[in-house]
Amino acid sequence: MIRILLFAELEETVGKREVELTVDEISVGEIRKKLTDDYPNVKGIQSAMAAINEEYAEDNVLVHRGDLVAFIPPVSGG
Amino acid sequence: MIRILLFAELEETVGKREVELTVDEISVGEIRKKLTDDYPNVKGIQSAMAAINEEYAEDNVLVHRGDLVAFIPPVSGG
Amino acid sequence: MTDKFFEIIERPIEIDSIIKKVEDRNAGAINTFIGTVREMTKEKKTLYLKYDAYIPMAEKKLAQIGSEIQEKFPEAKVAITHRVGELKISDIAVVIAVSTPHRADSFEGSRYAIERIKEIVPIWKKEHWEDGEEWIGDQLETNAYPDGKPDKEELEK
Amino acid sequence: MTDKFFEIIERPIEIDSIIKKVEDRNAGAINTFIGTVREMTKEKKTLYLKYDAYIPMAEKKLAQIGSEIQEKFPEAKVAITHRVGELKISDIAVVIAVSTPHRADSFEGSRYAIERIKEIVPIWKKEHWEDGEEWIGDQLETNAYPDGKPDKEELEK
Repeated sequence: MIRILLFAELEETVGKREVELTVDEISVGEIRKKLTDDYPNVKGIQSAMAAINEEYAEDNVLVHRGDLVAFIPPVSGG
Repeated sequence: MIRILLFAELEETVGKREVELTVDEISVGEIRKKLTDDYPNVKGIQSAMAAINEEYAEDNVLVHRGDLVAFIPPVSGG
Repeated sequence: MTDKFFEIIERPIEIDSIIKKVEDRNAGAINTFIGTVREMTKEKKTLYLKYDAYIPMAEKKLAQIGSEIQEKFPEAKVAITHRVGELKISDIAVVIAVSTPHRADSFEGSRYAIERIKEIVPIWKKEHWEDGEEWIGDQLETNAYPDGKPDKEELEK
Repeated sequence: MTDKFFEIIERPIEIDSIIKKVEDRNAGAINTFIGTVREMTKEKKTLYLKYDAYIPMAEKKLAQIGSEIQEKFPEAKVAITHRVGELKISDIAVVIAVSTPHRADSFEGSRYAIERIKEIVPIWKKEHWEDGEEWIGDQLETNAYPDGKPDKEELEK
């Protein structure tokens, strides 16, 4: 199982902060596509950065069972 | 009477913080010279800025009875 | 407030306690940057804000910013606390404290920290105005990342 | 601590009270510069310092610095307190707080204030080392005034 965290407008438009994928291996880019397919209303997934286990990762990186993925919209702290 | 305030090493080398002049009118430059004459041990009077009534003033400015003059060595606050 | 140098908290930030963390016998300067909730932005009036964060990653990224400052200024001490939750006008959202032996470095480190927070730290602000609300995206005054994403080189730092 | 925005005091400076003076509903940023007593300067070890000031003129010149900042940033609020008397290592000598709507201006205002203090405000520091003592002259890291005097143009600002 792969846990996926969603924040800010991603969380709001998907309707939850966390979703799960039951696959063994998948790329960040494929997760992004899958989220768009599963949640047609999701807003901003394309401009969000991805992180795997709390470190930023590009779309071509592979995610494995047990990893924690997060989609991070443009940040606005400070 | 004109009051003259001395600070930092001026005060230390003259031995007091305040001296008085009993003249009606004198230039800043003349006061500077007079202090050097009266207190041969005074240190740093040449590199001190002068102020009249709490505003910086050049050597050619005239001081009058009742004015408060200060000699201000290079500052080091902060 | 705890002993953690890089922290996301839900309570009001105590400025003094952040400054205390960076005190040092060889510091001659402490620069502190305090980000507060401003009422007016252009013509729009903010009623209140909500900050959210991906807390464990945000604390890691704040710590990374501290390390980046120390790479440049090895004697620097850095502490950063960011608050999340609902904040009203004039509330403090972030406090950065950087101590260094000489003053110029403390200014540079503190400035670097706030710019870097707006690049890489997963914290989001939702503005609530009289006529609506919105998650705010990239706020870099510098516009270093017009697409709202740090570039690859930045991320690998 | 009093309500005065520009002040020379003999007691320890309370940082929070200086920051409070510049709070504003339209400030999004407060930059605070804190000058502390550093133990080591190059190879020399400071035991303690003594600060002296021409107090009424120093407070006037601090206020002038505040006005100069507001000429450039009309929405800025500025407060500066400098301590005099005997200070030990890590004691706070000066606190500058500058609030502005946007962060870049708060950094610039605060930086300007500390440089200007070292140019025009009649405050003097006497260093006490293990092997002696000395009144310190011009300390501008920038060396803008190698002879220790502000030039004429500066004074007329």
